[in-house]
Amino acid sequence: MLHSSGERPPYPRNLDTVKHATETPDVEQPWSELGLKQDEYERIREILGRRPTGAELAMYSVMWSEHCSYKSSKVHLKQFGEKAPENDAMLVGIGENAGVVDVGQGYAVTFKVESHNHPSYIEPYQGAATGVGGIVRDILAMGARPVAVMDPLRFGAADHPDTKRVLPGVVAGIGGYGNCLGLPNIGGEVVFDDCYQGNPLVNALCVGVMKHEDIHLAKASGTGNKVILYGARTGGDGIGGVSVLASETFESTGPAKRPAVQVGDPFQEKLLIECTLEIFKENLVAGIQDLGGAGLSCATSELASAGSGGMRVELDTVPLRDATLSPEEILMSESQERMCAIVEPDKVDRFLEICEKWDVIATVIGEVTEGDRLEIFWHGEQIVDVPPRSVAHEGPTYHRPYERPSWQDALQADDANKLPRPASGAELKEQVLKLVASPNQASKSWITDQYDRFVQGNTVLAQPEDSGMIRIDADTNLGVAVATDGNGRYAKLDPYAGAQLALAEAYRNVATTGAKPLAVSDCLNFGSPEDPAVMWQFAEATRGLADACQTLGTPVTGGNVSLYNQTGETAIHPTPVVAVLGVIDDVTRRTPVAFKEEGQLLYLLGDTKEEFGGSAWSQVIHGHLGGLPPAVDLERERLLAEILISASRDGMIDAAHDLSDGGLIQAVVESCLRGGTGARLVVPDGLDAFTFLFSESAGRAVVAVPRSEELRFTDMCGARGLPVTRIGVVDGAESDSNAVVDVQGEFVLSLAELRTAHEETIPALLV
Amino acid sequence: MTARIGVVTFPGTLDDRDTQRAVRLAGAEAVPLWHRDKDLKQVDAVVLPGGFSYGDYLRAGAISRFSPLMETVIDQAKAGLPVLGICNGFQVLTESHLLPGAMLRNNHLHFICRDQKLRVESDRTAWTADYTAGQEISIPLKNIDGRYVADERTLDMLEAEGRVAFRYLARGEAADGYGNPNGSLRDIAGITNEAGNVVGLMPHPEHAVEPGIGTGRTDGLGFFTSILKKLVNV
Amino acid sequence: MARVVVDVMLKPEILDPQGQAVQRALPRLGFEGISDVRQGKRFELEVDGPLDEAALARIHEMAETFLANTVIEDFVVKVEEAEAVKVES
Amino acid sequence: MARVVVDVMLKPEILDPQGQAVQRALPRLGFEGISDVRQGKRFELEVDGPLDEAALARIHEMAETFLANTVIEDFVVKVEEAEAVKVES
Ligand SMILES: Nc1ncnc2c1ncn2[C@@H]1O[C@H](COP(=O)(O)OP(=O)(O)O)[C@@H](O)[C@H]1O
Ligand SMILES: [Mg+2]
Repeated sequence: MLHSSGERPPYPRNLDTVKHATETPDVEQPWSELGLKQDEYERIREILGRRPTGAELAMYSVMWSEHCSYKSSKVHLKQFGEKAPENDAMLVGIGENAGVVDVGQGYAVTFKVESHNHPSYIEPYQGAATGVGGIVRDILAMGARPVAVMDPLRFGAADHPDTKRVLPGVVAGIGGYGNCLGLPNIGGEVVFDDCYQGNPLVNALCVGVMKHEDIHLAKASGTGNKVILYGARTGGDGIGGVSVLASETFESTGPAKRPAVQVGDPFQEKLLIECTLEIFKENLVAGIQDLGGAGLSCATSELASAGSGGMRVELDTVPLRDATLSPEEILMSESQERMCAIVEPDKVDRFLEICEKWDVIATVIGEVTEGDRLEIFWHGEQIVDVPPRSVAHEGPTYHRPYERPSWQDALQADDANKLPRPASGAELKEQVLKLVASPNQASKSWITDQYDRFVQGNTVLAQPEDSGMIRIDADTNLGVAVATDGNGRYAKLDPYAGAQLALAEAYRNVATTGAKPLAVSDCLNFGSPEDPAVMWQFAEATRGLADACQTLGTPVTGGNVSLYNQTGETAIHPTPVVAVLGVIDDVTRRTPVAFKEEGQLLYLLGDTKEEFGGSAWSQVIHGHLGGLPPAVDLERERLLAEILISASRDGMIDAAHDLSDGGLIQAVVESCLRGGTGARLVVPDGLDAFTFLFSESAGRAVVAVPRSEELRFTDMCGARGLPVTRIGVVDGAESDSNAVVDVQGEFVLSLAELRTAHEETIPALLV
Repeated sequence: MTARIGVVTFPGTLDDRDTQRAVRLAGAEAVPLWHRDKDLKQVDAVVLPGGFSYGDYLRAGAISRFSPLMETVIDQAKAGLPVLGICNGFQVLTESHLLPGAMLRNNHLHFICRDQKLRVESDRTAWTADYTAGQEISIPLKNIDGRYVADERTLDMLEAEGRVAFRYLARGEAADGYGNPNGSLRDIAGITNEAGNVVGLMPHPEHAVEPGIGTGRTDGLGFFTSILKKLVNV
Repeated sequence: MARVVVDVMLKPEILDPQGQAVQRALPRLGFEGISDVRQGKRFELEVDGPLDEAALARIHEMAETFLANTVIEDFVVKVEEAEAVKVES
Repeated sequence: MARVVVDVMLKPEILDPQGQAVQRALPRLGFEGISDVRQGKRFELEVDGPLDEAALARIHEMAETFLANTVIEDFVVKVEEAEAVKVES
C-alpha cells in the first residue's frame, strides 16, 4: 500500500523520466492501486500519446479522484450554474476557490463550506483541525481576510461509546485550530443520529472580507512570472490521502493500511494569513492558489490550466521536511499550511522579504512559460510533461445510473401523523421536557464554549443565535450574517424537499436576525455514488436545491461534495448542508433570540399544519422516521423574510426565533432561557395544543413585540398577507425566581426545570 | 498631546488589532510594536495582547518572552513603564518573571469562552484607577492555559501586599459567568507587581469596549481610560 | 509499587509543530548546534501490585489503545529503574 | 550526532489535571491497578558535534531557562543510550 507509513511506493525507485516512459511503453503501472479505473488509465495514455511517468500517474490519480474531479457529481452540480438566479451581487461564481459576493460600500465577502469527514473519523482532532485549516486557506486565496468560521457537525448516537471518542476530539480540533488562528466561531450545528455512526460529518465554513479591488484568482499568467511556494515544508503527510480517503469505504481499510494523517500547525497558518494579507496589500501577486487536497499536483495544474501560458517547475527546489521523499510523493503530499503564488519577477524580492518578516519559508520553484504544457523537472530531468487542463479541468465525467429506491414508497407511507399523541396536559408536559433534553434539541454550549466567539472584536451575534453576525465596517456598522442548516431526516423522506427545507431554514435563520439573504454555499454529504439509490438522492437533492435557489434569488456560489459516507451497504441519510449569507446595513438593528422584556407580546408568524414527518417529536418520543417532511413554500419563506427584515430595520420587534426542529415549544423555551424570562402561551383558535407546540411546519417564526409597536407590526403583516397570530406574552424573570413557561390550560414548567433539562444532557453524555 | 500606548505583535498574537481599537476608543494613540524590534518608539505604556504567540508551543508565552522587544520591555517595566498583559500577554509576563507564578492548563482541560464575572480587587494600579476596589465587572474570558498557580508563600505575599488585582466571582452557577472557570488558585484572575505599573490578567478587557459588539458590555474600557488619565495627568 | 513510564512520540514522518517551534527558537536564545527537536509526552504510572509479565502486557495494551494514537504516534514502555546517565534534576 | 532527552514533569505539589483525567479514565477502559498517573513532556534533541561536558552543561542550562519553567516544573537531562528495560515500541 502506497500510503502505509514507512513503505515505499510500489513503482521503481529509479527515476521514471518522460524519456524513460517513452522508451518503456510496456512497464506495468499501479494505476489500480492509485484508484484509477482501467478506462481512465487508457485515457491518460491517449492524452499523452505514451504511458505516463510515475509522477504523471500520481498527478492524474489524485486529480481524477472523486474528491478533486467531482466526476460523479458534476453532471448534477451544473444546475447550480444553469438555474442561477440573476443576482447583481455575484462577483465571482462557482469554479474558483470560493464565490465572492458584493455586500455594498465597496466590500466583498467570500464564504464556503467544506467537508473533512473521513479524516475526522480516523483521527478526530487532526482531521477536524486540518478541515478548518483547509477552508481558511481557500478563503485567504481569494484575497480576503478570514473573519469567522462555523462548523456543521454530525455524529452517531449521542450515547454510543465511539461518539465519546470522536466528538470531543473533533470539537477540540476545531477549537484548537480556529482559536489559535484568531477566527471567531459564530455558529454551526451538532446533530446526533445512528446513521452517522462510523461516518461522522465534519463540515467547516469560513467567511472572509475584502475590498472589491482585492479579489484574487487562481491563475498563472504572464510568461516569465515566478512560481513561489511558501509556508510549511513539504513532508509525507496524507500521501495518497486524497484518492484513498475520499474514494474508498472504510470497510476495506483495516488498521494495517491506515493512511497517513495530516497534522495541522495553526501557528504556521496564522503566519501564512498575515504574511499573505501583507503581500496582497502591496499588490505583489498575479495569481494565487492554496494547497489542499492533492497538494502541489493540484496547485500547479490548476494555476497553469486557468492561466494563459504553461508552467515549468523544478521540483527538487521544494523545501522538504523529509529528505527521502520521492518526486511522486512530493507531488501528492498534502502537507498543510502551504500556498502557491505567481509573482512578477521584479516583485519577487519584496515578496520574499515579507515572507522573511513573518518567518515563513518561501521558495521560487518555477516560472510561467510560453506554450501550454506543465513541465516538471527533478534535478534537471523531466518527469512531467502534460497539458494542465487534462489534469485539472478535463477529468472524467460519470453519468452514474440512479433510481428511486424501492423502499422510498414504504417509508413515505409510514405516516408520522398517525403516531399516538399525548392525551393530556400532563403527558404534553412530559414530552416537552423530553424534547428539550434530547441530545439534538439540548443546549450545545458544552461544545460551543470551547470556541472563541469574541476574537477580532466584531462579533455581533454568535451561537446560540439563529445566525452568526459579524460587523465588517466599524464606521458604518455594515455587517454580514451566516447560518448553516441541514436536516438528514427530512432529506431521507424526500431528498428534493429535504434540500429545499435546508435552504429555507438557513435563509429564514439569516432573515430572523435582520439580515437580507444574498447567496448560498453548500456541502453535499452522501453515501456511495455507485449505489443507484444514493445517486438518486443526490440527483434529487441537487435539483431541489438549484430550483429553490432560483426561486429565492440566492445563487450557489460554491461548495463541496462528500461521497462514500457509508459503512458497508448502509449509507448515511442524504445530508445536504446549506449555508446562507446575508447582509445587514446596520448591525445595531440586529434581532436577537432572547426574550428579555416582560410584558412584550408574542406573535407566531406563518401557518401551522399537522406536519410531523421527520420531526424531532417523532424521533424523540417514538424513535420513528417516516411519512413526508413539512411542505415547502418558498414564496412564503420570502415573504416571512421580508417582514422580519422590515420589522428589525424599523424597530418593531425586540426578539425573534425561527421555528424548525422541535417546533414552537422548542423555540419559545430557547428564547426564554436565553433571556432569563418566562412566557405565558395560549393555544390559538383552530389548533390543538399538540400541533401548536410540536408541528414543524416551515415558513414560521415567533417574535416578541413591544406593546407600543403592536399595531404597526400586525398592520404590516396584514397588509402584506402574512398570517400573524398572537400566542402569548413574556412574563416573569428568572432573577426573581418566578419565570415559568405556562401553556394555559395544559401545563406549567418552571424555567429552572427547563434549564436543567436543556443544559445538562450534553455534559452528562460526554464528560 | 495624548498618550502613546504601544501594542505588541508577536508571531501568533491575535488581539493586537482589537487592542489598538480599544486604545483609540479610550482616546489614546495606539502604536504598533513589532517583536523583532528593540525600540519602543517612545511609547508611554505597553500592552501585550492576547493570542497564541508561537502557537503556545512549549508553554504559553515561553518563546515570546525571549524576543528582542521583550528584553527592552522587561528593563523598562522594572524602571516603571506601565505594562498590561492580557491573556497570552499575562503568560508572557509570568514567563518573564515580571509577575510571579505561572499559568497552567485549565483544570477541566478544555478551552473555555464565556462572559466572565470578576471583582476588581485593587484600584491602585496604573490600569485600574478608573474602577473602585470591590467593583464587579463582566468581560470575556477565552483560554485553555488560564489556571494561575504559585506556591503558598507567593500567594500569601500577593494577598498581604494587595497585589491580587482581579478575582473570579464565586457566586452563583458557573454557567452564567460566575465561578472560578479554570481552577486558578485563590480565584486569582489577575495580579500586579509591587509598584502597580505591571498588571496581568487572563480575561479580555479589550473585547468589552463597544455596546452591541461581543458581550455588548463596555466594562473593559476602564483599563484604557485608567492608563490614559494617569499618563495625561503626569 | 512500581513506576512504569510510557513515552509517546509523534512518528518520525509526522509533522511536529511544537518541536519545530522549540528548535527554531534555540539559536535566538544563543543555543547553537541542535539540529532537531521532537516534543512528545511522558506518562509516569504508579502500578499497584507486582510488575510481572501480565501487568506489563496490560500496560502495553493500555499504551497502544489509549495513551498513544498509533495512527500518528509511537510509544515505548519502560520500567523505571536506576536512571541512565542522569545529569541532574 | 547524539541524542539527548529532556524530561519535564510538573512538580509533585502542582495539580496535574491531564494525568488525573487519564487515571480516571483507566478503570472505565478496563485497566485497574494504576494508582497515579502524571503527564509531562519529553524532548528529544539531536545534538551536532561531541557530547562533552561543555555541551551537556549548555543543554542543562537550556532546559532550566527554556524547556522547563522551574516555577512549576522539574526536569531531567539524559543522554540516550541503549534503552532501559524497553518493552516494545
Ligand atoms: N458545532 C457548532 N459550532 C458552533 N455553533 C453551533 C454548533 N452547533 C450548534 N451551534 C449553534 O447553536 C445554535 C442552535 O443550533 P440549532 O438548533 O441547530 O440552530 P437552528 O435550529 O436555529 O438552525 C445556533 O446558533 C448554532 O449556530
Ligand atoms: Mg434557528
